[in-house]
Amino acid sequence: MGKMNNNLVQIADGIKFIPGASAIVAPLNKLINWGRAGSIWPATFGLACCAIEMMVAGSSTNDLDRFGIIFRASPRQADCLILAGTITKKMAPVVRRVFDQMPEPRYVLAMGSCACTGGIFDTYAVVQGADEFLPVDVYIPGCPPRPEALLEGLIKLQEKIMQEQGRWSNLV
Amino acid sequence: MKVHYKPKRNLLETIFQVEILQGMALTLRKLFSPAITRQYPQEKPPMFPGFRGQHALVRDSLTRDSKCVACMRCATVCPSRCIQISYDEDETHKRIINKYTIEVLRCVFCGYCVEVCPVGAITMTELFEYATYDRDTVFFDKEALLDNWDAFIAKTGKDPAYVNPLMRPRGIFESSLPAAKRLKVPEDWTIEGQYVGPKARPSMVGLPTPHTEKANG
Amino acid sequence: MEQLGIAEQLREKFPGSILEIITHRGQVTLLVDRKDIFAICQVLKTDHQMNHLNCLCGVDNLKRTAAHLERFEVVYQFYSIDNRTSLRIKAQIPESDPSIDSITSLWTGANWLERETYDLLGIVFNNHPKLERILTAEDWEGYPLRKDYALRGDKEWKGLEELREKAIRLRQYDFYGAQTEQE
Amino acid sequence: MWFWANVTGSFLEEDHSFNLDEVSVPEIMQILTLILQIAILLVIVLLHVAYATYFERKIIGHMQVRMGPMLVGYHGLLQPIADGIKSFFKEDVVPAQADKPLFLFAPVICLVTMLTSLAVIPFAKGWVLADINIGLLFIFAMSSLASYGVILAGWASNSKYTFLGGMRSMAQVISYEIPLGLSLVGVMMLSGSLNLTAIVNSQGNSFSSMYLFPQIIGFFVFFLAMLAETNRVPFDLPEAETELVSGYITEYSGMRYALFFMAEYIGMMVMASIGTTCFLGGWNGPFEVPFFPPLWFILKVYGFIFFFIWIRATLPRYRYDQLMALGWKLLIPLALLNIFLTGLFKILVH
Amino acid sequence: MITLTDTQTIDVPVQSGEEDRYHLKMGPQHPATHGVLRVDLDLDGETILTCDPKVGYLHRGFEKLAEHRTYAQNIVLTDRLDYIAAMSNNVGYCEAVERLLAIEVPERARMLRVMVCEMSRISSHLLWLATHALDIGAMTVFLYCFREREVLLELFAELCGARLTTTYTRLGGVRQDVTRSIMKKLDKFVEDFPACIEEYETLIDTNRIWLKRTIGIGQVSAEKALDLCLTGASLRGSGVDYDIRKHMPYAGYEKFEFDIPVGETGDTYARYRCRMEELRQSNFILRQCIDMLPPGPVLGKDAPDLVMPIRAANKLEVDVPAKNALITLIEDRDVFMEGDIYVATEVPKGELGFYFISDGMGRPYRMHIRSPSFIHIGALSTMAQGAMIADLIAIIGTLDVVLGECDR
Repeated sequence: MGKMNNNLVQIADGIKFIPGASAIVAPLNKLINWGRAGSIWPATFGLACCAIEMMVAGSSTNDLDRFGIIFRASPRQADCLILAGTITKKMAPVVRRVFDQMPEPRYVLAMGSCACTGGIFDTYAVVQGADEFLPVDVYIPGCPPRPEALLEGLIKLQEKIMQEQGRWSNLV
Repeated sequence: MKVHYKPKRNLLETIFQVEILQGMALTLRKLFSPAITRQYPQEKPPMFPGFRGQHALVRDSLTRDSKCVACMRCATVCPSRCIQISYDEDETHKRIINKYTIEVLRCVFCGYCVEVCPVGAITMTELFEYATYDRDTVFFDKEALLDNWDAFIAKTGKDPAYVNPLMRPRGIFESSLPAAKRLKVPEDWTIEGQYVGPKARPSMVGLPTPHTEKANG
Repeated sequence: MEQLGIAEQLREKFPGSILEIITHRGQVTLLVDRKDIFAICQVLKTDHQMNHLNCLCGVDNLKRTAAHLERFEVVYQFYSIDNRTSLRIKAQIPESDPSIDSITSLWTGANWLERETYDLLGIVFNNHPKLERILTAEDWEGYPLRKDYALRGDKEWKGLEELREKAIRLRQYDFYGAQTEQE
Repeated sequence: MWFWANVTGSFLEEDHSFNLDEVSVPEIMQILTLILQIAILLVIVLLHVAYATYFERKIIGHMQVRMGPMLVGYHGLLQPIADGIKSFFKEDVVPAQADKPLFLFAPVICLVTMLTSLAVIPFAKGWVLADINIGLLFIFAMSSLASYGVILAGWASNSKYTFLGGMRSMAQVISYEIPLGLSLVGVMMLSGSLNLTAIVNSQGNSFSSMYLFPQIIGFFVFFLAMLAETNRVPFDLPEAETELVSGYITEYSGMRYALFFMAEYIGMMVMASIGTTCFLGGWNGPFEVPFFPPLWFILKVYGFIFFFIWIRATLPRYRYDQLMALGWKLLIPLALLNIFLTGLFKILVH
Repeated sequence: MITLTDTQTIDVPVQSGEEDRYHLKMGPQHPATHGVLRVDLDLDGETILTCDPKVGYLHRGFEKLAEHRTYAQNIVLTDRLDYIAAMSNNVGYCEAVERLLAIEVPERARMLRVMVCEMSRISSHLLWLATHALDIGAMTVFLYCFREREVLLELFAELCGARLTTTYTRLGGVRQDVTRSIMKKLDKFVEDFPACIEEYETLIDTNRIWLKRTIGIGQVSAEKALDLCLTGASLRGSGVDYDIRKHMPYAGYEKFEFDIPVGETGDTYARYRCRMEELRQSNFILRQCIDMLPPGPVLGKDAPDLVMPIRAANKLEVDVPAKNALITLIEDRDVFMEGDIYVATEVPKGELGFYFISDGMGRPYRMHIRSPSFIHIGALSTMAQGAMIADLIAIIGTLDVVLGECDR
């Protein structure tokens, strides 16, 4: 997992899906990535404490809408899943299902200690880290992270999206 | 106390939708009032000493190393068991740390480790922006923790002798602190200079005053 | 003390079932036998105006030993809003037959509390309308709050194992997952 | 400055911008011109939709003491474009149990009917694609057809939330079409025509001669019914987010969702245009704007849309049965009363 | 009745008499279930025939975990219980443990506890109002409430370093004293807050749609409320005057002047009015706190150290620098006395009770949390009978539940 992500951060060519990217593909890629980075719609999906900070991030003081981020209730219209809170074993299949319902391209943010590793809840009922069953893109430490830390995570996600190459295979 | 309801609206108010118009007037007024939004990447939120952010090991200005004496109190008190320390003892039974790691993604940022540290070696900084693509980069070892301290001093421009209220809690007697933690702090952190309600001031009789405390201790 | 008075009255009414009356930190506890628990609760509710059920929980006494203590006990905490008195009742339940009468017909609110006790400790409540698992998953094995159940669980819940397999199976459809597999 | 030329009953005969018989160019050219005009209108309307969302997000944002889109482009001006690009390149999920043809077709129905109804709206004097005699009826017909799209979307998704959303929408549209139609009967009686251009012309060019004043009850009914027809707060039950997730569009993703979104905003625009035409005097304004005659019309339409947004920022949502009760028990009697009063007025005047 | 699986449609034979039933599983991912509540509904049209709430999607093994951590470490756990009003939980927990272990709390610390309790009550009620209004469709109230809540959260951050998970109390006191700047900001907040309540009320209080959506919805009589074991504003809305701050005062509440608002009708509107009154009363208590805060230390002389020994006989061996550490270790006091205790406190949601059994160790033998949310959700099926889907949303909102506390 770690190795894979390391690879991505310093992606320079990474053109694996479209060999020999042409002069048309590259600007188009850039345009698509710009569009995606500018309108990340997370699913309204709060799990526990961090969900409250997620709501605060959406409220007037921080205003996620500035980044073009609005919460969508239906996972079908969402691009991003913010795992805000503890994922219990009972909840884990539901989380995966919500993720499966989301259309590509989709991203996962693990917000807070509980979603990242299980945190303090090293018990029989809690999944020890969301990456056991989900491909997590960004980890945000904190318990719960400040809303600004969530914003920073989303900015990191935008940077990651901007570096993607050829993630539009579902269309062509 | 019985809660009271506002009077029921009368016919005229019903026809002219008075209460709805009042609400709409409020939202219209807000439309022209300034937004309270903080533009985050440009504007940072206000931070206060004692914010429980990124961990750091204080770099001692003399030895250029950590102050930690491997007393294991932080590792013992940690509720989420995220601090791992191992040490060797030399011939004078002085402990030498050879490993000090914090698994930040498991940490719950309670600040207990800072509070129990008898020498003020570990601290929590005011940095909180360190989201990563990768679990491993936020698994801090001793060097990374010392670097965090340097980064914190560099980024915020704080005095290296920075004290936060986790290291020296506000509102307790200095005599009950270990010697290493009797640091110089702002006036209203001490009992002598603390805030007292205006109506409580005359009735200070019977309570331990700074004066009596000094006599005892 | 009013609480002790109530306790004495109860002892007179149910001579066989009240095992012990304990006072600790100003709170009165009655150790009772499980057979009369419904009747005792009914008397408390009707005769002593204990109209508010604060708390109902189970305890596993595996690592505790004291007089009259059985393996399990169910703790009831009552409060009288009118008289401002409270009383705690502990019903002892042997390990061989962990069951006790339900008081759901006296307090509808006890329904979920009893379900929770059943879920976490495996104490069966007779005459309960719907005794099912509530906090853990339906196919969970074991009773987590029992003292012989490990903190991290004795064995993995099979729902999570299925999920892990599914995640590995689906990784190839994932953008970054597919990339790593190619390498 | 209150001057207007040729605002007479004979206006219709003079308007020959789309009258194919009188233009002396080859027929093919006429059709091309028409197609070009349609294309221009479409582009403008779609851009309008994009920026109506931006407008809404900004206004609501500022009413809620925040800012709305800021970072995508200068003050978020490119936000709608980014949303569009993202939606276009997003995976189009069709649920396995969905009725596939209907599922794919439903958003198209919604969008096409809404776009079609734009054809009869007079943006300015002579700026109308199809100046037919039954303009109002045409728009009603089209907006009723649009509800088919919603119902089919709800049914074809084969999901419980969408189904409930579709059902709610069906009931809502049926009950609010009636007050909507009835509220405009008064206007028809006053103007004596169903042609939208004629209705505008009959209102004259002065502020006081707008039908808003003689038809104030009609306007009230029309406004509420309009909110309900376009599924706006407080009548946004078919897509009530906190009840039915996203209502009938719960299962739609990517571009198909964007189509519904566009249809909704075009619907808002169409309804606002009817309101402008029938009650606010259409393109008439205090003075004539050179080079861009539809300015007043657009301003009035945006006034309506602002009102929609304003109400959305202020009011809670009705419950389903309360909505029905409001429609049948209040609005329809009021609309009938309005017709009665208008008739009485006409009899008394003549 | 149709059940859908992952891949195909299966026709389930419909039982006679159930042809019109529509089975809807709402949640755990649903915008109005306040987290991860799931409600299984049987519908006739939009009318609810049966309602079966399913909880446990946030069950984290709290009570089990608490048995494996010391009393001091468990304070950290209580933050995550009702994460909207973490301060109230901290105080409730510490009041209970202090009574169990007989630890004295200084006067100043007690008043600071009252202060933070009321601050968290305001912040919790604001979040309740925000989400309740959002559920009913008034989205602007949501953002206005968060505006004021943000002030309080920043005050918490200044006071103890974290916004939500405060870990503010300590056994025998509180962690940090207030500073002058905190009190100044709090004073300003208390000054401004009544005007803000007016603002929310302008938007919804007499609004006809709000009234229609709340009056007569989820009505519970006083007897029924007691039968369902409701507490807090849900009980007081029905006309039962039961508030632990008055009935069993803790943390020095008996020294404050305040009223307990009690409703009559027991419907959603009455509960809404009760909570709005409570906001005003809490503000009044805050004002008294600011005026009457006594001088003195915030941590008692005999407060146990954070590093608590697990068992009395086997004291933690401490190193040379730690000898004169913060506070001396517990030595031969009756801290490790065996016994049990139930202490209830009035948190914003209702009655939060901690039931402890101590077996003489540094950690609880058994900790049971009587969480109001759990019992309130248990009452949901009774309250939602015969209501409509939209009413169910309003009822979930009015019960003011937090799933973290419910599932533990």
